[in-house]
Amino acid sequence: MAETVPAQTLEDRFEAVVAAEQRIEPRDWMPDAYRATLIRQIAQHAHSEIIGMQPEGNWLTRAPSLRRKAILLAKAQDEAGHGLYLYAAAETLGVDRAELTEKLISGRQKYSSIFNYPTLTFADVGVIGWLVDGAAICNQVPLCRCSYGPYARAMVRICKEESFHQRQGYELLMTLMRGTEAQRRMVQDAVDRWWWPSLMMFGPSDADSPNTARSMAWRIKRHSNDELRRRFVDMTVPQAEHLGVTLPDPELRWNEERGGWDFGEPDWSELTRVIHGQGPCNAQRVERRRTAHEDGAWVREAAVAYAAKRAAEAAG
Amino acid sequence: MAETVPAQTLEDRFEAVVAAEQRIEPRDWMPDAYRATLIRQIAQHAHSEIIGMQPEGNWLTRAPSLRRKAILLAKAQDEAGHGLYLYAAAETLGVDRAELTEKLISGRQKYSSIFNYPTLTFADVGVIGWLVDGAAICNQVPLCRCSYGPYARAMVRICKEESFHQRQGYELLMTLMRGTEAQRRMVQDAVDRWWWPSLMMFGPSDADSPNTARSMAWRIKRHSNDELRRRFVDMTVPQAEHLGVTLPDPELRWNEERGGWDFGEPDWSELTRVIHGQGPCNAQRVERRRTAHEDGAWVREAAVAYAAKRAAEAAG
Amino acid sequence: GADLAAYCQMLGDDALVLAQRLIEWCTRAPELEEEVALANLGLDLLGQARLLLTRAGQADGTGRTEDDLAYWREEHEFRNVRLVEAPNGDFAYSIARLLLFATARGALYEALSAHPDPVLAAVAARGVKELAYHREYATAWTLRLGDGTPYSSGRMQAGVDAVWPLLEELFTAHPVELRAGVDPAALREPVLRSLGAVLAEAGLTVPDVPPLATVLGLAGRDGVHTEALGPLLAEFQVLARAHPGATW
Amino acid sequence: GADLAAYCQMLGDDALVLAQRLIEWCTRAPELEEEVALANLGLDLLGQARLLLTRAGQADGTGRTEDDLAYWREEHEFRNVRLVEAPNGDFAYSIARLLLFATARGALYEALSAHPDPVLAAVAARGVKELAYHREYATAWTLRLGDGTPYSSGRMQAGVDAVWPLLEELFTAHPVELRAGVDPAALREPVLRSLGAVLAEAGLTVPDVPPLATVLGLAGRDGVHTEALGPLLAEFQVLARAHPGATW
Repeated sequence: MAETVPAQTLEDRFEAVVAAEQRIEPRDWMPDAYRATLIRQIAQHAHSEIIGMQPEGNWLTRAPSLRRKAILLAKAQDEAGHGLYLYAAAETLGVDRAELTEKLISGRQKYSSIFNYPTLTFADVGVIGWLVDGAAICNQVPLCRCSYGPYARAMVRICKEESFHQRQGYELLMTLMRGTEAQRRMVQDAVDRWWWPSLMMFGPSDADSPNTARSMAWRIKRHSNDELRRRFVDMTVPQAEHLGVTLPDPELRWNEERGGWDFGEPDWSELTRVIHGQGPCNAQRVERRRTAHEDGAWVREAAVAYAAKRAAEAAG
Repeated sequence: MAETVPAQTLEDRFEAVVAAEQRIEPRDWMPDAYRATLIRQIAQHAHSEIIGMQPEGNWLTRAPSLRRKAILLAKAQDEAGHGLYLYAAAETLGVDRAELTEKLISGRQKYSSIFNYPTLTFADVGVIGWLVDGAAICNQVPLCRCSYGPYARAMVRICKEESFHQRQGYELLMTLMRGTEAQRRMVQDAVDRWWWPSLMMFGPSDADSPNTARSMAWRIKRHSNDELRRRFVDMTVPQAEHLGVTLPDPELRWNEERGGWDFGEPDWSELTRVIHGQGPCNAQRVERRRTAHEDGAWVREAAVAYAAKRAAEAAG
Repeated sequence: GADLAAYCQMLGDDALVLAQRLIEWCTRAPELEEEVALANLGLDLLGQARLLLTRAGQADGTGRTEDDLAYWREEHEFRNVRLVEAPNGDFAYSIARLLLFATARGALYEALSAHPDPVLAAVAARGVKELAYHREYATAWTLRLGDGTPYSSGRMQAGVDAVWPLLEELFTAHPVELRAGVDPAALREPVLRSLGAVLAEAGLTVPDVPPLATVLGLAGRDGVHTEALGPLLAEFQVLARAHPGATW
Repeated sequence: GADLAAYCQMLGDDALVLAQRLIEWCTRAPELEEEVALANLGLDLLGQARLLLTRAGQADGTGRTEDDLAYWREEHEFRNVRLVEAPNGDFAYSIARLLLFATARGALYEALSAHPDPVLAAVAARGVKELAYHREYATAWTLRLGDGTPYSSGRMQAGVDAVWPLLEELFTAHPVELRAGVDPAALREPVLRSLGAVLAEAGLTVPDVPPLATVLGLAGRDGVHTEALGPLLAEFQVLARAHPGATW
């Protein structure tokens, strides 16, 4: 325990592991900034899974068939599970879940802004699966090779389930598009509302994303925001065509030269407003989570007290 | 203030006033038992108005037309108003409303057991107006001549509004009976469920009602339970015929000799169960009232504090 | 025709949805006097909604009745502002919402009582008096709670803070409103002044918060609501819809 | 045919309605682990409901699907016991309800796994394992809350007291059940014994309260419910009913 290794050596070792595409593990030395960046990112990711249960959860009690109800409930359950893996990954960095939850419900830590939009019809459930989970997958697949081991391993499992959710969302939309006129209108309306917020999930354009370079050097991030956004658009446009919906972007056109789709600029001022808490659902989302947490305090306290009694008995 | 009048004289005076069909007023001397009986009866009556808002209130948010919604809301409002008059009448006897409310929400004072049945369809709203308000009116009209002045005066106003409610209930049922097959079925089903409980609103049969004689001597009560029940049945049977519904009593038949309707015996054991708190809705009704009261405590405290500040300002 | 109808629908939906929220207080109010008063406000708003929706159904030439419009439209066809559909919250939140709504709607009705459409003008003229009472009621409770106990003051401030971002939508002109000859933006200043005075007297702070964001520029007047309206309508419409064509 | 269908509907409705109540906990549970667990129980019950309602639609010859039965019946056509429709209350109430239901339903499924109808027998056989887990989960929380803090113990006892009057309906034989070859009264003793043991270990008292009264002898199995079922179904069915004939 009294082992002292010069900081320079430790840092070299860290850099070497990262450069060799090997994994940093919890007991390894790591730079404070690396740790802090990871904690913030993993916590936000975990919060997003938990808050992300709400928009779709809004339709759980009203799902229009028992099959869809079961699918949606299983998805909500997966999201709670993802939250658990991710909080566990964050805990390996020396924070604890209770502390992170406090930061979420007091508004000191963010979650993905996409969840501050309301889900207004059941088609939103499908579009969230298709576009929002689709965008999340673009963001997350590279994280499976993240330099921090516990995060990378959590992401492997999460990505597998996310792509299952994405396919289910797309399948729901296909079903609705084959359905009644009202159902098709519902899908187009949902696409119109969710398209731009989905594009904004990749974060500001590279010019406005000062931390990207460092995260990329640390092999936390692998691709720039704009690169991921382009990849998402290229993947999604043919799916939209197959579905028979119009993406609400008049500037969307094939760029022969680049071999990809050009697209318009999102309304970044709106993103800024939503990030700063003025989105249509920010207050509601945090409030729901806070209420659940506060209402459950006595239950958690009871569990702790019970465990302490059993431990005392076992010891005594 | 040091005036002392022999108890015998006071009692004689009281008896004379009552016998002359004049009114006892709050500042008049009255026997303790008379006061206690009145407090209990008026409080139960007030509680019944307040708890009675719940069964119909159950349909307020779901009323099937805006006109019916307005009628139902106005009725709920009237009932809250009746509760207020009655608590005020009880307060003239030296109790206060907060104390009576405590007794209600702790289950130490009763309310009319009829409200412990659930309202399962919108036809129940009509049947409650017709049968339950109808039975209440039979019980209450004689109370307009009750020997205790404040109670008698409150009843005059209440009876006027109650008979308005009864006509509205009957009108709703007429509309439903002229409606679809489903609506007519709904009415018959509601009549089947509410008929016997309505008959039980008059209390046990005279043989099992030991306090009736004293209440009658005091001119609080004017008619025995069985007499009022017969009057109600005689009034209601032709209304049921006009409506086109069947009253669920195979023993119901015209008694030529008596010039009235004979009818079967209610299931008194059920009434006993419901009175003793095991009715389908007892717990739910009291719980709702308790929750409203407890949730509102901070509001009432604020109002008191505010009034005290204003009073202090005015004084200072 | 169409603009007047659409405008009456907006105002009618505001009144209808807020009436439904007030109705939810029934048997849950903090005091019996409040049961009476809240039902009274609900009845006023319900009455306004019935007249306005009836007018809408006449003016658009469809001949739809108040019930056709109330019970048979879908969520995205409702044109109320998001303020009125928010769940009741606690008594302080409900009072804060009422204060904002009554102040703004009273001022609007005042202006509308000179509207060229005689029916709308008449509804507004009657509504002015009703809303004045609503405003008085909400003001009285804002003072009691704001200047009552420290606890009630905290809750009242929280209620005002929570509802405030929804105020702006009442001042945001929708093209239909402008074509119907009303610019709600003109209400902003007098309404804010009046609200500011009440809050000051209650010892409360006027929140310094931006308006609730829209969804790509769309909000209640465009039929883009919050997640609260769907469940409200599910309950509101369930029985009528279970019996299509029935008379009640 | 008809009796089997009616019986499957009873059991299917129990599972369906309780699944809906568990779903209401989603995003509201006291801990993330409980989010996962409660969703899991809900999924099990939903799965049972789907199989049982499908079987009911086959057995009665109408060919109705699980969704026809779940979304297009009226309240009085639902045959679930009143226990499952009661609002969730607090976590203690929900746990108490779950303990009672899982214990009784597990015992019933055990008996039914030898039922002559192979479909019902198969559902029951699978259900035995699922319900054993539900019972384990509810037992673990009953112990934690009952023997946790003084406060949690009080709430757990209140939950048990409140739910207990609804237990008897699970043991009250409906003619359909008897004709389907099952007498639930036979479950009373073993179930009460098992519940008694759990409550004793949790330091809780077995309530000495009579069963919730029926309405003129009728209760859930007869389609006579509490006031809680109507609003539950309004929400449950609203979307499906807004689009008759649509596929989702």
